[in-house]
Amino acid sequence: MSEVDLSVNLGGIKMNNPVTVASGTFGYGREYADLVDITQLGAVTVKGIRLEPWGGNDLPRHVEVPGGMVNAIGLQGPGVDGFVNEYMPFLLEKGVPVIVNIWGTSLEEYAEVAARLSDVEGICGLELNISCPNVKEGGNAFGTDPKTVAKLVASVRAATKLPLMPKLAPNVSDIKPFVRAAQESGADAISLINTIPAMVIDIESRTPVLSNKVGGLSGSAIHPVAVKLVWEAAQAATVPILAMGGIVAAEQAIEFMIAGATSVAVGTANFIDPSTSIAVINGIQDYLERHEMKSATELTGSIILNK
Amino acid sequence: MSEVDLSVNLGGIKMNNPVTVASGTFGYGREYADLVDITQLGAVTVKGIRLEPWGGNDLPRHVEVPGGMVNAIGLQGPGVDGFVNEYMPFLLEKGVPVIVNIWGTSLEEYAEVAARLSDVEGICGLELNISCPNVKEGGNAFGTDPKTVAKLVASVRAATKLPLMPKLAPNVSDIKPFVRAAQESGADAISLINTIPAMVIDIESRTPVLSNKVGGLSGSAIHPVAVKLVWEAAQAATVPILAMGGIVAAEQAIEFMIAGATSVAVGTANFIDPSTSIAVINGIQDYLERHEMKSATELTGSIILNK
Amino acid sequence: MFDFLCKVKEHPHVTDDYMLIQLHAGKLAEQARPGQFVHIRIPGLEKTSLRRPFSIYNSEDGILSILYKAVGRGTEVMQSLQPDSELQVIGPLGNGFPLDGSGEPLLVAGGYGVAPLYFLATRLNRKGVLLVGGRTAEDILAIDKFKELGWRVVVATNDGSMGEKGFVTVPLLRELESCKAAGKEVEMFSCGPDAMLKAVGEMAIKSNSKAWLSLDKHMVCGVGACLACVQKLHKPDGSTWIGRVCSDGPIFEAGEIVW
Amino acid sequence: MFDFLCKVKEHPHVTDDYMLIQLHAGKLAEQARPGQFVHIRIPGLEKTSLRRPFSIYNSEDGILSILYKAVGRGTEVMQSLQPDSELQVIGPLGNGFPLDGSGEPLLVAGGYGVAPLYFLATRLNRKGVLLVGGRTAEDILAIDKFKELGWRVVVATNDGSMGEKGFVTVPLLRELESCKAAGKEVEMFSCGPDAMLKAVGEMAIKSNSKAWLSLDKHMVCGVGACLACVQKLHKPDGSTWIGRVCSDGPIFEAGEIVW
Ligand SMILES: Cc1cc2nc3c(=O)[nH]c(=O)nc-3n(C[C@H](O)[C@H](O)[C@H](O)COP(=O)(O)OP(=O)(O)OC[C@H]3O[C@@H](n4cnc5c(N)ncnc54)[C@H](O)[C@@H]3O)c2cc1C
Ligand SMILES: Cc1cc2nc3c(=O)[nH]c(=O)nc-3n(C[C@H](O)[C@H](O)[C@H](O)COP(=O)(O)OP(=O)(O)OC[C@H]3O[C@@H](n4cnc5c(N)ncnc54)[C@H](O)[C@@H]3O)c2cc1C
Ligand SMILES: Cc1cc2nc3c(=O)[nH]c(=O)nc-3n(C[C@H](O)[C@H](O)[C@H](O)COP(=O)(O)O)c2cc1C
Ligand SMILES: Cc1cc2nc3c(=O)[nH]c(=O)nc-3n(C[C@H](O)[C@H](O)[C@H](O)COP(=O)(O)O)c2cc1C
Ligand code: FES
Ligand code: FES
Repeated sequence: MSEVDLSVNLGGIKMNNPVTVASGTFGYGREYADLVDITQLGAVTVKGIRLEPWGGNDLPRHVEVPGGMVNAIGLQGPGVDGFVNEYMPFLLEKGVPVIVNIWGTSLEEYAEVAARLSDVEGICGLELNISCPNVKEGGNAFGTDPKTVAKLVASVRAATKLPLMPKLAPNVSDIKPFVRAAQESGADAISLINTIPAMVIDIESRTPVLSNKVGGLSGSAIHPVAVKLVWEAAQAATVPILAMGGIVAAEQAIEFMIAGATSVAVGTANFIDPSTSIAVINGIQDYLERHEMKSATELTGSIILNK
Repeated sequence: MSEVDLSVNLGGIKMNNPVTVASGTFGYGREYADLVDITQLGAVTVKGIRLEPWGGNDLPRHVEVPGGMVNAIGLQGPGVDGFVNEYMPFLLEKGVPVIVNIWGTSLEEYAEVAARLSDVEGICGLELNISCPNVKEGGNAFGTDPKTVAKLVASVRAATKLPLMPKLAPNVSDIKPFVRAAQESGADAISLINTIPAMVIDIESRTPVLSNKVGGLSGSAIHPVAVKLVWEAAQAATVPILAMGGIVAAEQAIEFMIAGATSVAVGTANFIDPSTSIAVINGIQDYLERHEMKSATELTGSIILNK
Repeated sequence: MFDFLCKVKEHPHVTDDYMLIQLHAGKLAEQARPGQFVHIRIPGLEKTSLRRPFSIYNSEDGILSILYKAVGRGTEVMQSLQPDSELQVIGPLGNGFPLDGSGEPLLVAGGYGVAPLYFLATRLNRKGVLLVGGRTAEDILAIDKFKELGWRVVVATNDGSMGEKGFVTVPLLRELESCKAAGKEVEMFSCGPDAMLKAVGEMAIKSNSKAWLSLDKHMVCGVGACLACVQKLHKPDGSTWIGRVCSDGPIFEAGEIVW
Repeated sequence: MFDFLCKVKEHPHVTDDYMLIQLHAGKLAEQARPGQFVHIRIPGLEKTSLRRPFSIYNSEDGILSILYKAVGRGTEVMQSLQPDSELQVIGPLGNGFPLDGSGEPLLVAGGYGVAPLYFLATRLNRKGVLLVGGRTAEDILAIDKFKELGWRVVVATNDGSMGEKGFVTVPLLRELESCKAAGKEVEMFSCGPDAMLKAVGEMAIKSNSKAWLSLDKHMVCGVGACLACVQKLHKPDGSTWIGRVCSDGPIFEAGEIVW
């Protein structure tokens, strides 16, 4: 057996290894359970949920683009009760830590969702989605002003003792004020990046391809942008970072960790090759062994800046 | 001969067709003149220049990534005099309209560069680079606050009668205030997008690949992000828009025009296939003929939003 | 459900536009049921490209066949796959057609929609009629294979280049009426363009028959995780819900679908 | 300078790691001068991939040859190019070696650095010595071809598997000293890793000889437009400037380079 310690503590979320899946790209864990041994994951992060069931956007909800895809699912979901009743029992039985991605259209809704999930067995942390480009109210609207982020995090903080992790928007000129606002208001960790607002127009019909007109870009295309934001966030962060954006293999995950991430999430790559997350875990372990590092935490922030 | 009128007026810059090249990807026109008939271009946009010669960043200055590249050239250039003396005579002889991309480290420098270029024969417009992620002073620092943009544009406006076109940064949460600030301060057109701040880390050495640590992402990867920003900018703009970001064929140029652009610029694609800009001109013409449009201007903003 | 590395066995042209790809698919092939589909990562596309969904056209002795049409980037690249090349296939996916119904089976196909219906015909416990439509004779596929199974085949093409001229719904209506006249119950199974499915569904509802429709939505994950492929559906209680075509479908009963 | 669609003529292995690709390159080949390079779009890489630069190894009768080593993604894909496949090639690019010098020519090569030097040897108006170094015997290429041209060849390998053991600068120093002893002027031409070029340059300056060094920088445009490949250089007046390796070089005189 390997001597390397892969476990990490993501602001109170204890993970056996640094790798989770990105919200919205892995359903509620069950959908991929035939193809992926989800008990091997550091955690399962589920699709964003709000208080009540939500229908999401009309179709088309996605379009393929070079190096990735643009989606505007619009946060369709079963609501808190639907999630807890339909999906948590399976996850609980599997015994894998569950991170729930939550959203709302008001501070109160965020807080109430958090409160309602607080005592649910098996949930080990909440990711606050304040950066979804695909809903009119809520989502990105909360994520583009540090003051709003501070208020939102504080009010959710008051509602739950669960580890709290706001997910920041990438379309800002400086990420640091958002990191500070979040952690000063009680965030236990920071998650980034969400998809980058994007649009595709069909030139024959001259209409937007997505029914929502705009959507969010994910996949390889956004990876170098994500690395830059994670690196900058790490310079302001006193809490751990969960990094995502274009991970397709261990290399990108390791890059994020070197830049300062404690944990990483595999997103769009799940759709293309469901075994990616497991390959990333193994790849991190190989890297640590090859570089004679004793633990995953040694990798975090190990970037060398000569000048 | 075709009946289609390809000519456009980009805020006073008269172009025989909507297609120019993106600053920094086509040198000063001369470098590609053996491979591209530059007299066919709507305009040649040259590499960013400041008042005095400038050395740029150390190597490595670029790195290839999926769907594009990340560069941190750092605006190396010959300064105003060097440009006017070494490069303008060739361009003047060719008779192609020249757009000069300018920058500085202070409001005063921008204004002085503009003033010095005002009476140079052959220059038909100035693109104000307020969005370069690759220089410490100047560049992006001017482009991420609408108030600064307003001040800068106003002071350059006072210094020149040439058509003035600020080039906006893509890493903002809302592009519209920047568009308004620019046009209310006297901009004749708006140019977007510049590269998106990005970073690549070599995981073996754990050091940033670029000597400047961070750089700007360009190429196919950023195209859907650029379309979204151009579409939103068009909703706020009363002046014409020059759009760029990931054009590799006529399709992406047409998409930009449908979203609201009057003109388009081919950037990174020049490196891969220097004939791209000419192919884009021909492709736009074909499209207009096929769709029985009489002029390129008909395409601009022709997006159909059903809902 | 497996994520299986399949080797191409053979890959012949069927007509100019259509090809048949046969894959060594082991357990995946063995578990496949009619109406299910597979999700294929096409080698030759960029590594970041999404998978493409294809109905299962046949499954015999561990060999899984797909009948497909080159319509875009992915299927064009797919055409040049040589025997022995390998590709990643997830499947079998989706719910599949019910095999335990009763009544005269009427299969209604448009274009490559014939693919899952052929697999169905090989596995149904009774024989019936295939009604197949297409733009031209080029789009009418596999009818000899249905005849070999002992099925009756009725063809309609838009340009009249094969069978009768017009939409396949015209002979379908005729079949329905003649069954009705004969007092025969029918069960319809259909796959093809939305407009056709909708018409088939309406005829089923009107004639008080069951119709199983296979929907074709653009997909991302294929397993129910991403919510890219949803369809609004009626619940028995009259309320509606949003189902996933990939995992709750692709087969729905006509009455379920909110068009 | 042309942007030319070239057909592969032949594409044999030279050693395990090295391959020779011969291209039908028409005018491009005719205009090529020793030390110049071409910029190749590698089919099989994503369409968004940058071009790769390669020195011209030979040019005869419209056939342009490149001697290359598979070191990464692009060159690995390139290895599988079959005869008759087509690729876009921009060239000839760069300044090339001066052919009109005097003195005993000493060519100093490391690894694939031998490529432009062979083309040079075929076009120089005088013969001399090739000094070639590499990690192992595997990296020592084309020496028979130099011998055929009547050149003397001296080999050094790091592991001693061919020629003498050690760096190629050791026999180079010996050659320099013997020329000096014989009162012979020398002119050096070198292509290889930076460390080697730097050492050659220093020896040239010390011995008061000319040395033409071919620099290898990562490139984007290859034509002087993007400023990705710059090198700080001395001007004759002692001040410095920033040259582009692709269009002001890739050949610089040793004294010009600010290391
Ligand atoms: C359940 C199901 C079963 C199918 N069975 C068959 C079959 O047996 N034979 C066959 O020829 N085709 C079948 N299709 C359609 C097939 O998936 C598309 O033709 C194929 O994805 C086109 O890919 P492309 O890259 O060539 O086209 P492009 O248009 O370049 O593809 C772009 C994107 O759109 C998607 N897409 C394009 N057309 C369709 C479509 N009609 N349906 C779903 N997604 C689409 C692609 O998957 C891809 O993500 C089926 C589709 C579904 C959903
Ligand atoms: C003027 C010049 C002449 C050259 N001549 C030859 C030759 O005759 N034979 C030969 O085998 N090689 C030659 N090279 C090196 C050759 O360009 C690289 O080996 C090749 O680009 C590697 O591409 P890759 O995709 O396999 O490697 P990767 O490492 O995957 O390439 C990634 C990127 O780095 C660049 N790159 C990687 N290594 C080098 C390098 N050593 N020099 C420049 N760019 C590099 C690539 O062009 C690409 O943009 C020359 C380079 C230059 C600048
Ligand atoms: C189809 C899809 C659905 C998504 N749904 C959510 C969501 O519900 N909540 C959320 O915070 N992020 C959501 N995301 C964003 C991802 O969690 C992730 O931040 C983003 O895709 C970047 O990672 P990637 O490039 O690896 O995909 C979604 C992304 C995709 C592609
Ligand atoms: C190598 C390189 C150099 C660039 N230099 C400049 C510059 O000097 N001034 C400027 O405003 N933009 C510069 N840009 C940005 C481009 O003009 C353009 O905005 C960007 O690359 C997006 O277009 P593309 O995706 O088509 O390349 C540069 C881009 C690249 C790739
Ligand atoms: S394709 Fe992902 S839910 Fe159906
Ligand atoms: S590679 Fe562009 S200037 Fe040299």
